[in-house]
Amino acid sequence: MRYVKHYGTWGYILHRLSGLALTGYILIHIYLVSGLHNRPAWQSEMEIFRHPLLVVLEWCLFSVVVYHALNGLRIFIIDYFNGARYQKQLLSAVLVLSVILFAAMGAVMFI
Amino acid sequence: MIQVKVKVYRFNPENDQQKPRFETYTVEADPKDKVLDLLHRIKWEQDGTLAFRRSCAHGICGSCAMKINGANMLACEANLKNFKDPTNIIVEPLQSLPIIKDLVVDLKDFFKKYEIVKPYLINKTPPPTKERFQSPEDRQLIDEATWCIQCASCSTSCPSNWKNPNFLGPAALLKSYRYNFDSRDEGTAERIHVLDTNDGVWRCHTIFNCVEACPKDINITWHISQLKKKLVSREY
Amino acid sequence: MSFQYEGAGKSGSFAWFFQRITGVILFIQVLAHFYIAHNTWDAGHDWATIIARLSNPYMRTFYLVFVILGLYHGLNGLWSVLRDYHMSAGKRKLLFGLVVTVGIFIGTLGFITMLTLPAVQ
Amino acid sequence: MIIKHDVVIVGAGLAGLRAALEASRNYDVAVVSKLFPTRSHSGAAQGGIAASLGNVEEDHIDWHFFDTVKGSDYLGDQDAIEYLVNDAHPAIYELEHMGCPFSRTPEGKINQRKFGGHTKNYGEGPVLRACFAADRTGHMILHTLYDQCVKNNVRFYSEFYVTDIIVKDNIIRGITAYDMEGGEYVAMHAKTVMFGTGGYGRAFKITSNAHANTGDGLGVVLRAGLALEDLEFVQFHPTGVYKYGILVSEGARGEGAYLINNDGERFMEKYAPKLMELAPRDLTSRSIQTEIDEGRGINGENCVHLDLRHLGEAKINERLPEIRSFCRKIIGIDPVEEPIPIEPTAHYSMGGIPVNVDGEVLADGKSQKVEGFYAAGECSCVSVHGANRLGTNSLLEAVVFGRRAGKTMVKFLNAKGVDKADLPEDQVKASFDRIEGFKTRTGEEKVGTIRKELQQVMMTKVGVYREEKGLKEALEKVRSLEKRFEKIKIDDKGMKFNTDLTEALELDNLLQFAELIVSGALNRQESRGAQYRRDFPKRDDVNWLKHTIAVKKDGKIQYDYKPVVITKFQPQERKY
Ligand SMILES: Cc1cc2nc3c(=O)[nH]c(=O)nc-3n(C[C@H](O)[C@H](O)[C@H](O)COP(=O)(O)OP(=O)(O)OC[C@H]3O[C@@H](n4cnc5c(N)ncnc54)[C@H](O)[C@@H]3O)c2cc1C
Ligand code: HEM
Ligand code: SF4
Ligand code: F3S
Ligand code: FES
Repeated sequence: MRYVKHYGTWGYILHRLSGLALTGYILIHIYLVSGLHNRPAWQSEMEIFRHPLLVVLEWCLFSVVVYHALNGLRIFIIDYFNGARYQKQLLSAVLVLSVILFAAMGAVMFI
Repeated sequence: MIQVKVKVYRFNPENDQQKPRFETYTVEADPKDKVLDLLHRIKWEQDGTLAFRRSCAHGICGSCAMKINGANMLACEANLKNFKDPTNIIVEPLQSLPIIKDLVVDLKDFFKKYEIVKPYLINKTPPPTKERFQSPEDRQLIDEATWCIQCASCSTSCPSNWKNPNFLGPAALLKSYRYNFDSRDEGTAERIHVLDTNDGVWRCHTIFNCVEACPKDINITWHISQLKKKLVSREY
Repeated sequence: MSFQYEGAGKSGSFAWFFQRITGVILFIQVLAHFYIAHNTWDAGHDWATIIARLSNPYMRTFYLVFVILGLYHGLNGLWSVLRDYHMSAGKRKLLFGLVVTVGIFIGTLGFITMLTLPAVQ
Repeated sequence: MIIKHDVVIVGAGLAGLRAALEASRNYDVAVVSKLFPTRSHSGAAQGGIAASLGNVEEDHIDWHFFDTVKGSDYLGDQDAIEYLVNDAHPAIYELEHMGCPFSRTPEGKINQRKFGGHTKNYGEGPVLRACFAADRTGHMILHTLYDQCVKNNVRFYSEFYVTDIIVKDNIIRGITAYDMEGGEYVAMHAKTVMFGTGGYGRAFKITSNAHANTGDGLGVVLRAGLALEDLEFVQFHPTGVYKYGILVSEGARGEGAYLINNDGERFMEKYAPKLMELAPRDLTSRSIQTEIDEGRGINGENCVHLDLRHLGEAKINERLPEIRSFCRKIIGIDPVEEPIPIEPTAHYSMGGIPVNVDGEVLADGKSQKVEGFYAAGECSCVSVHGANRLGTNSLLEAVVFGRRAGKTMVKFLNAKGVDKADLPEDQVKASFDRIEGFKTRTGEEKVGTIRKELQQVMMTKVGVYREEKGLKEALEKVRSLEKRFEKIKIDDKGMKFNTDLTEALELDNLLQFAELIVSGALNRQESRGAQYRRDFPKRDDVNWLKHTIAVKKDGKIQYDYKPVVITKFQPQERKY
C-alpha cells in the first residue's frame, strides 16, 4: 500500500510539478518571443492565442506561476526564518492566496 | 470490547514460493488498546510465526516503528481510538528497506548512515576536573535533537530517500545537528563535509513527511535547515 | 550503501543557495512582469506595445536579467530534480551537458532577441 | 561458526556499554546484545543519576553513603557502597565530558533534583542530588555511551541472543548465541566475558520493564551451576500507570507531585511525616497498597492518584516532558489537567549474579571466582542496594561498576597474555542442541499461556505484601508451570527472525529463577526493605542480617548465606 500523503507532501509535489512546467514554458516562451523580429508573423501567431481554449490555458498558467512563486517564498521562509515551525499554516496561506490571485486574474482577463 | 480486523503484511524469505502477502486476523480489543497489543494477541494466541520487533512498550526504545494504515508510527503508541476506523487496521513494515521477515526490516544501512556523520562529541581540549559548563540556552539549542530514539520512522517516510537510497536521511542529519550545534563540540570542521555532498543535506526538499512520522514530535526539517544554512555560510 | 564524499566544489551548496536567491528576485520580477505586461489583455500580445516598451533601456535590462535568472533558476531546478535519482557518473555528465547546452542555446536566443529588436515602424 | 574476541560483553545497556568503552581503549571488544544497543531498557530510565556533586545545594559523599546504607535496610555491603558513592563523581563528570546532555543550572553546571530517600545531614530532609536530563536521563546516557563506542570502533553483534556461557574448571571459555536475523548458531571464544543483561521485571504481570527484560543472564548463570544472590528482593515502584505498569518516574514526586487517595487526602503524611512523597520506594509502595487494600483506592479500584496539576504546565513541560507525552499518547490523560491513576509496579531486582567490588563473578557467591567472568548492572549483585534500592542509584551502579569491571578486565588481560583457554566442544554442542530441541518439541502448551499464568501468580502472591500461605501456593504453581513447560510447542520452525523461539528461551529463563524468587521469599522469615512478610512484619537482624546465596543442583535449590559487610554505619531502626 502506498504511503499517505500529508499536507507537506502535497506542497512538495505541486511545487515540483509547477517548477518543471514553468521551466518547460519559459524555454518555449523565449523561443516564441524571438519571433518579435517579424511583425506580421507575430501578429498572426497572437491571433492563435486569442482562441478561448488557449486563453483559459494561459489563465491556468498564471495559477501555476502564482503557486510556485508563493510556495517558493514559503520554502525560503522555512529555510531562513524558522518557517519549519509553521509550515502548515504557511502552506494554507499559500493556497488561499493562490486561489484569490487566480480569481483576481480571471477577473482582469475575462471581465 | 470491539472486533478489530488486522491486515498484516507477511513475508518469509525462507519459503521461496511464498510471495509477500497480507493475512487478516480478527482480534478482540479494548477501544483504547494499542496496535502492539493487537500484534501480541495475534502472535500469542493465533499465529506464533508472526515476527515483529518491540521491547519497551511505551515509545522510548524505538523498536516497533512500522507502517500502520499507510503512515509510519510506533505500534506501542498507536492508540486505536486515534484511528478513523479502529476496526480496520493495516500493518506493514517500514517502506524502502529490505525485509528480513514479516514486519522486521534490515536496518544495517540506516545505522551505517548514522555512523558516517560522526555521531559523537569531538573535543580535543583536555576537560576540566569537573564538568564543562554549558548555559541552559546552549543546552536548549540541542534539546529537541537529543530526543531521537533512532526508530527510523522518519527516514523511511521520506520520498527523497525512497528515490535515492543513498540519501543520508533525516535521522542521520538530525544526529549531525545534535553534535555540530553542541556548544562543547569542536568537531564541526571534520564532521560537516559529509553533509555537503549530493547524497547529503541537499537531497532534503522540505517535504515534512519526516516531521509527521516522528513519534517524538521532533521538527527534523527545522534542524536540517540549520545545517544547510551553516554549510552555506561556511562557503559564502 | 555507497556513500562517498564528492568534494566541496560539487557539493550543491551553491546550487541550493542561489536557487533561493534567484527565487526571491524572480518573485519580485514576476510580479512586476505581470503588472507591466499583462495589466490589460493586449498589453502582452500587441506587437507595437511590446516593442515600444522594450525600446526603453531599463526595460530591456530588466528582461535580460529576467531571462538569465529565469533560465538559471528553472534549469538549476530541473538539474536538482534529476540529481534526486541515483545514476551512473556517465549518465550524470551526459544529462548535465544536455541541461547546460539547452540553457546556453535558449539563453543566447533570448539575448539576441532582446538586443536586436526592430524599432517601432 | 566460532568467533574470537579478547572481550565479549553480553548486554548493551549502561553497564555493558560503559565496560565496553573502558576495555576498548586497549583490547578488541565485542558487545553481544539481543536488542540493538540503544533499544536497551536503560534508555527508559527517567529520573536521574545520583552523585553528591553539591551543584545546587550543600551535599556530601558521606550523606549519600549513609542514605544508601539506610535505604538498603542495612543489607547493602558497605565496602561496595563506598566505591559507589566515591566513584559517582568521576563517573558523572566523564559522562559529561563524553557529551551527555544533562540539564543545566543557570551557571551552566549539571542540574540536580530531589529523589526518594536521598537526604541531607543523615536524614533531615530531601536533598537535591539526582543529576538529570529532563525526564530522559537514561536515554541520554545510553545514547552518549553508544556514540562513544561507535567512535572507539567497538564491534557490535546486535540481535544475537545469548543462550549459554561455557565454563569449565571455573574458567570462562566463551558463550553460545544465535543470530536472530539468520538463525545461525554461533560460539564466541573469548578470554573474558562480562554480563550486563539487565533485570527481569517481565516475571510479573504489572511491570515498568520492557518485554525484553526477562533476566536471561540469571537463567544462563543458574544453568551453568553458578550461584545467585538475594533474589527475593524485588523492588516495586510506587508509581506505575494503572493497568499498564509504565513508570511515572520518582522525578515527578521529586518535582513536587502529590499522592492522593479517594478521600482526596495526601496519605503519605501517615506513613512518612518527614519525607512525605519522597520516602523510599518500599515504604511508599506499601503505603499505596495499604490505602488500596483498605478501600481508599480511587473509586474502589486498584489505584490511587498521582497529582501533578499544581506544578503547572510550564514546569511539567520543562522537567517532565516525556511523562506528559506518553500519558497523552498511551493512556489518553494529560497530567496538566488530570491526575494520573497509579499502582505499584514491579521495577527492579536488587539481587542477581554475585560479584565482588571489582565485578568478578563468584561461583559460590562467596570467594570462589570464575576466572575471566564478570558482571555489572542490574543483573549483578555487589550488593550496593541490599534489600531496597534508592532511586537514581542503579544508573549510577551500572555506570560505576561497569567502569570498574572494564578496568578489571583490562588488568586481567594485561596479566594474562595472549593465550585463551580452549573452548570445550561438547559443551558448545550441548548448548546448540538445547536450542534446536525447542524447535522439535511436540506438545500442546503455548509459551504465551504459561508466561501469563506465571506473571499472574508472581504479581498476586509474591508482590508488595507476602505471606507463607501465598508463597507456598506460588511455589507450587511455578513448579507445575515448569513441568508444563516441558510439553511446549512453538509454531515457528524457521531460521529467520524466529521470535517464537526467542520467547520460549526467555520463558525458560524466567521459570528457572522465578522459583528462586519465590522460595527465597518463603525462606527469609523477616521483613526487610522490599521484602515484606505479613507473618513476620519485623526486621530480624539476629537471624537475617545476611545475604541469601542460592544454587540449583539437579533441579533442587540449595541455600547458603554470607554475612553483610558493615564498615561505618551500624544497623538502626529505619524510619523516615
Ligand atoms: C522505567 C524505568 C525507569 C528507571 N529509572 C531509573 C532512574 O531514574 N534512575 C536510576 O538510577 N535507575 C532507573 N531505573 C533502573 C535502571 O534503568 C536499570 O537498572 C539500569 O538501566 C540497568 O542497566 P543494565 O545495563 O544493567 O541493563 P539494561 O539496560 O536492561 O540492558 C540489558 C542488556 O542486555 C541485553 N540482553 C539481555 N538478555 C540478553 C541475551 N539473552 N542475549 C543477549 N543480550 C541480552 C539486552 O539486549 C540489553 O542490551 C529505571 C528502570 C526502569 C525500568
Ligand atoms: C517567481 C518566483 C519563484 C520563486 C520564489 C521560486 C522559488 C523556488 C525555490 C525556493 C525552489 C527550490 C525548491 C527546493 O530546492 O526544494 C524552486 C525550485 C524550482 N523552481 Fe522556482 N521559484 C520561482 C519561479 C520559478 C520559475 C519562473 C521557474 C521556471 C522557469 C521555476 C522553476 C523551478 C524549478 C524547475 C524548480 C525545481 C523544483 C524542485 O526542486 O522540486 N521557478 N523555486
Ligand atoms: S528523528 Fe524521530 S522519527 Fe527519526 S529516528 Fe529519531 S525519533 Fe525516529
Ligand atoms: S521528509 Fe525528507 S525531504 Fe526533508 S523534510 Fe523530511 S527529510
Ligand atoms: S516498543 Fe519501544 S518504542 Fe515501541
